[in-house]
Amino acid sequence: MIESLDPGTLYPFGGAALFALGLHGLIRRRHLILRILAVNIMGSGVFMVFLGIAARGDAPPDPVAQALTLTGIVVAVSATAFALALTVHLARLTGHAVLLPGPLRTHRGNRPEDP
Amino acid sequence: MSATIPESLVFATGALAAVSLGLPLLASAWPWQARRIGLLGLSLSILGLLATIGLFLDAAPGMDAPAVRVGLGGWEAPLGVTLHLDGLTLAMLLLNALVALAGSLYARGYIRGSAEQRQFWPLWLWLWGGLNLLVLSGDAFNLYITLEIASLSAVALVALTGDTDAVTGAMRYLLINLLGSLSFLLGAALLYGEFGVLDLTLLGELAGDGPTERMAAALMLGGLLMKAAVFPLHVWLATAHASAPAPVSGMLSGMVVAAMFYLILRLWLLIFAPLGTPALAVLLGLLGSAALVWGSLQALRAPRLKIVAAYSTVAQMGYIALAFPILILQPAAWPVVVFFAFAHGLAKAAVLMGAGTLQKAAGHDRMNALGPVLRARGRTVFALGLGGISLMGLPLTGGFLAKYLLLEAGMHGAADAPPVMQAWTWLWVVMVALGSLLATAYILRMVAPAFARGERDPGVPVSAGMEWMPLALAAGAAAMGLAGAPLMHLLEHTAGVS
Amino acid sequence: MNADGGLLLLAILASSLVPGLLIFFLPEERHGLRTLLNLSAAGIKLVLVGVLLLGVQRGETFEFGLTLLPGVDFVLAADALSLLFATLSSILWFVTTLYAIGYLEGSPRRSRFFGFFSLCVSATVGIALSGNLITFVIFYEILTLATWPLVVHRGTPEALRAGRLYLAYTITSGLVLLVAVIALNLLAGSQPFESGGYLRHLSPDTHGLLQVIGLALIAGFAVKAALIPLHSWLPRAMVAPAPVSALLHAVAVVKAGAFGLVRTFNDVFGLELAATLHLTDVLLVLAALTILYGSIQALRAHDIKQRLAFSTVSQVSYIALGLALAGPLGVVGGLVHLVHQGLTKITLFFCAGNFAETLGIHEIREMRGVGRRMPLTMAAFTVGGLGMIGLPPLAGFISKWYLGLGALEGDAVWILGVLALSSLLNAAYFLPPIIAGWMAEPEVTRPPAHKTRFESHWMLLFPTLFVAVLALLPGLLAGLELSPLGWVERIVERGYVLVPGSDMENGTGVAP
Amino acid sequence: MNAALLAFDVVLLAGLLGVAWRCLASTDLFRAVVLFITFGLLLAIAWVRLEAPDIALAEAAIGAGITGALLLVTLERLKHIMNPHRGDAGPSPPPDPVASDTGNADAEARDARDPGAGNVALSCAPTPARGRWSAVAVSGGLALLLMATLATQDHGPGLQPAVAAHMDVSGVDHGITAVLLNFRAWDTLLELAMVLLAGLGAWSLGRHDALPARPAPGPVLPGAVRLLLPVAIVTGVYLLWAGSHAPGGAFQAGAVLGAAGILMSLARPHSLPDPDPRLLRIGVTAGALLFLALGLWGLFAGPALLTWPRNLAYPLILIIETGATLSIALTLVALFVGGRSPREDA
Amino acid sequence: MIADLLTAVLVLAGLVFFAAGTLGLLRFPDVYTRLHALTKADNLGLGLVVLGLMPQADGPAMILKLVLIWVLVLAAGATAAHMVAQRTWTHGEFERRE
Repeated sequence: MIESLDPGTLYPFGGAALFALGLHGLIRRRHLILRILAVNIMGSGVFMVFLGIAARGDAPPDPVAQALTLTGIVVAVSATAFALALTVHLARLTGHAVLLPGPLRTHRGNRPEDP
Repeated sequence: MSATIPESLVFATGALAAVSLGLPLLASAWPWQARRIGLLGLSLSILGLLATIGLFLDAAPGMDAPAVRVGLGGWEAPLGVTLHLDGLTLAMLLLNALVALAGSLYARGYIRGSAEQRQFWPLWLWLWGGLNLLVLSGDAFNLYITLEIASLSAVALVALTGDTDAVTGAMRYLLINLLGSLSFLLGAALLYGEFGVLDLTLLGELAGDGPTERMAAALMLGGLLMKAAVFPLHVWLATAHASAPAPVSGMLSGMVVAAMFYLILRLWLLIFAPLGTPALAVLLGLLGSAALVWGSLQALRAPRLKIVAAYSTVAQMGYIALAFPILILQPAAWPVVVFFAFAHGLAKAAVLMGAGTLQKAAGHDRMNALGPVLRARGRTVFALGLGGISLMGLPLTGGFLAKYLLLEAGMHGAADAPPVMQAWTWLWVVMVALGSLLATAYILRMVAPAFARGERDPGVPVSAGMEWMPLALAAGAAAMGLAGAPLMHLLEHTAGVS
Repeated sequence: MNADGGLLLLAILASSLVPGLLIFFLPEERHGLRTLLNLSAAGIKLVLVGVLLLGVQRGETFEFGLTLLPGVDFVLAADALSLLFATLSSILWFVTTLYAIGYLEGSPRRSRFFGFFSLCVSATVGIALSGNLITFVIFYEILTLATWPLVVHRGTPEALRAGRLYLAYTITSGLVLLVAVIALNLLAGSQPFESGGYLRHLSPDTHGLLQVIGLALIAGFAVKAALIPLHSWLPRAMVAPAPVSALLHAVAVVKAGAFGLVRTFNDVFGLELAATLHLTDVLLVLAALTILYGSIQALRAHDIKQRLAFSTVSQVSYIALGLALAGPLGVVGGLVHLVHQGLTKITLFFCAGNFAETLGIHEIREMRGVGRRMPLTMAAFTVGGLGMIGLPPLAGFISKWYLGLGALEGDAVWILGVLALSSLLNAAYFLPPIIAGWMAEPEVTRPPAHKTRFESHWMLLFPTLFVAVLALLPGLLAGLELSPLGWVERIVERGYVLVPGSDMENGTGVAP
Repeated sequence: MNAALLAFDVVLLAGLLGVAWRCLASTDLFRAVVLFITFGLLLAIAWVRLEAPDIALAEAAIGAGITGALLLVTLERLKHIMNPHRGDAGPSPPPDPVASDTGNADAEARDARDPGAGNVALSCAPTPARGRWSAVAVSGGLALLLMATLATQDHGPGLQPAVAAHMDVSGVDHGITAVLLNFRAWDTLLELAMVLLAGLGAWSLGRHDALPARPAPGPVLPGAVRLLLPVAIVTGVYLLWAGSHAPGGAFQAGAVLGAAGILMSLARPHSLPDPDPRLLRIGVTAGALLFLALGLWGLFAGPALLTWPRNLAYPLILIIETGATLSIALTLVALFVGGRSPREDA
Repeated sequence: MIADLLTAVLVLAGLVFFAAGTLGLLRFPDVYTRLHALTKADNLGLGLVVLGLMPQADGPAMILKLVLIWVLVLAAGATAAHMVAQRTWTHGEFERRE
């Protein structure tokens, strides 16, 4: 039982748990900042799975998986930076940083007085 | 790499990738000239692409492997990243180039302010380049990055207009995209964990139908279905497409959604085909039918022209989702997905850009007050009508060929399917027929006011590009009706098609 | 010969397609150029069809093929049967263009009208020249798309509603046809039309499926052929301007449905297989019911165009009746009626249009004493009416005569009763307006017409008279080689229906 | 011995999951961000435990550092947007000895009165209880499914042998840098494009506001900055150079230099002139452009795009890494600053 | 052998100071005292840990790097503490609303 729980299996499990945790946060929380954090946590979960896979077996860790994770982290930070900029822009326009699941504004234009 | 692949094709693949990345980079470095770089670059890349197609067609019969696989950096498949050029790739590249060029010529007149142009053109070329790289890539992780590039540039373009609807739609679109990309990446990680290989073709050879493949398929295809706005996950599409600038919504509805289905098809052909169980077929069929009905009903109810077009995209994507259960029964009919993507891409881009022209002319695009402009602008209405005819799938348009192929595959599949699946397959055939009727209803709703009696007011004058591009795209969709055989001939040489 | 033969077919199609597209982009005020384009297009098409006619008579083959998809070919072919319909529609198109130019003088949006008008004719000629079922369905649905804008041309809410009903019927029928064609394609592969039917070689166990496909094809074509219960769009479509009602609803669209039935029964199933599958019996009952129903409704209609519309509903079923009799004589009767009904009905519609345009007459009872004011148009109306009833020297009589013979040959004697009854009904709804027109005193005193050289605009009058003469000719000159009857007998002789034992086989050819 | 390591792993993973859960469940945004930064640092430890020092470096520098800075500045902007004109006049705070006549003096005086009010922007409604269990079921189910799938996977070495086989030819002797800049150079090039695209996207949204970060009064920050900046730059360059034979590389160096840039823009915001927009654009794109330009040589001469000739591999990789570092640092600072500079729209 | 023993002792001592710092963070009533606990204890703790790691280092370069790390943490810690203290002094306690 002990040797089956080496990092090669434990951390991918942890990564899967983080992915699910992030997904739960993304679905449940309405505030955009928290949703962006949730996406980052999901990303970290995936990277943990990747690095867990890299550390499998007693050979030295697999550099390709680690390089992919590094690329993933940089992609994640760029996406987060843009998401934050968009959140600020949205807040400047709508006055709040929350994506209300309210009625689709697409059907707002039915009445003639709609903008 | 088998010796029979000609040197020129290998060079062409590398050149296509280099141009698809080089153009956006140049435009980002020098935004003041970005428009000129864009237009010149796009036209040159179309010429290059046509040359490559010519090369490919006369070299393909001689090649033993159906696809040209180029290991970048000189490193072969398992270690390096491989580019993948075959019939399917070339077809999608051509569609992407056509819609992008038409959108660019349209945007010349649509995006007026110089400050706005400096922001629009680099992002526009990134969207085009990102999609090109997505279509060329043959490596799971590389697909993740190209997906991210295409999605991010699409979101930035949607948010460009800066009005509240656009930015809200963009935010929702961004979150859905991030979720989709991450689930795609997790699927790739699982596959890497099992097989230690990232290249799609090698994965195809190793993959069977074990738990890892099933889970990876669920994650990767689920993420892509989310990005392709298939029915339950389509909520972001309406606001994003309706409030984006017209050339952008043309590209989104026309090309981005089609690229997602290209990717689903590519993964299906190469890796996940053995997973096609009847239960999955029924699920996809139900999803597709729901999308078809829901999208069409919403399109019938929507108050604004661009929203009708956006929901029509949701409906038409229902068609492609319907194609997959039929593919499980009739694997040889896979080109139907490409035909749909192609026909829908051209027609929908025409409709959305036409809607953009009308919105620019009338100042709004509310359907109940658009009569005068519709009556005055015959050319744009003709483009809307012609594009609509292709969406309805009526004869001598690309849509007709796609619908014909789908119906033929469905009925062929129904004929020799096991009894339980026979009922379901006949349901899909009926849904396809119903879909084209519903399409007739909402296209008629768009075009009918132009024929009603009433005063005519052409509204604000619009640029020549905005006048002629929708018509050109609609004519392209119609011309595709005659170009069925060449496209089918091109698609014969595709990897994973045994 | 084959290569440039195909080019000739394409030229015929293009001769109305290209000018149509050009007219679309003509600015509204360029009347002269538009008229020139229209008339030259019609003229060129007439000449080309004439060349084709001579070619086919000399026995040459004309063929054009293009593969749309593997297993789906777009085929144009000219054989005797297609010539029949192509000649009819090109002649009438020339005349109707003239009429339309006169009729639409001063009305708005004519570029759009003539653009779609030319597209319609190209689709009609395409239907005539199509070489296999899938090409037929393609042109069938293009015809729908091209006629819809003409139906809604006036733009009134009522026209739009009629257009919506028209689209609902025809798009659904197009879908049904497409599904049927695909099923046929899967069963027997995409084969060109072959006289005697290419399905007769199929093994008997597919007959159950063939029956379903046959019924679907009948349903699909029945919509445009206005068989009951799928006919209600035709009277509603009368809201369209007169030239549209005349050419399209009397000739092009309605005949497309009938021609579809002819192709299906003759060249896809073959009459024997159709008989064994009882498709002919279904069609027989449908046709008979439609004939009677159409005549009765015509009797009750007060508006001239409504009456003519219902009369068309019943008359087209004669063609279906001829087919359903499955005998050579019946087919001759049906096919020849295709031409006769076209010529006669277009005369009547032109007269109706003339009355409406010149004196503003729309109702039957307003026609009292119109003969005094517009003698020539009234004469044409009389020729048309009598032709419809089927008085001996006129064309209608010939078709009914052959249909009667066919009924006897196919031992469906009750059809004779139907023919007799329908002729009576025809008389009942055509004679009163004719008699009232000539004999009765005009009730309301009409304002004295401004003195023009003729009783109405010359571009309305001359086409009407020309067509009236045309309606007379097939009756009088039936014996000629090139008359419609002679041509139809050549078609039937060419082995369409070699039912053993019929006198047709030994080539005696029944003289009129 | 590995029992102790196992215990460490379990504690670390429990800590990670706990911090992540608290972060996502908190109703106060500032607390969530701080927890997220802690999560980033714990993650760095996890990567060290998985023998991935490069990734630990990157995670600490980029994941926790840069992302944390971006989050904090976004919170500040949200607070500024939500309630720009707050509250009544009250006793002004002790005079600020060094405060230059920045435009923010009055704003600072104003928001000193009710310290709590400023935080209204930083809180958000707790999650409605309605869809709670369905969401937990979905994500829990997904987690279990993933774990079950991962459990079935055997422990292959992955591509490590392939990399080891070609290390001699790659021009560098550190595995990860070889993969990043030679074997899978295309991924890295697209990744640079992705960073650039994020910058373009942020710029396209609008012009950047006056930096909300008000310079803290007193000589301590400027003094510290004067001390830290040179060290940061030297460290960045060292990391860049060390990347070829030890953990380090373009992205970590870029992050450190980016952090230095952010520090500089925080410490003395107003005296920092907006750079010339043309130069900034070229600077931001330079890394990727250089990379592609050198790659084209492989397209025309060698077998395929991005092929480095064997003997020139090391110098080429070094040039590319330098370009990438500069571009990444520039882009990260631009992302921190927010929108595009007003001079661009002139 | 001596080096390992020395490292263990010094690192353990360092940990004691870290524990004290954390305890201070949890127990002290207001911001300023907590700042003291953190910066003073942790820095000292880190110094001892760095000292402990020095025998393990394989060369003067590594030792210098360790010292550099310690100096940087000291500078950063001091600056951060000052900043937090000043902000709290001018803007009042950052109240916690749970």
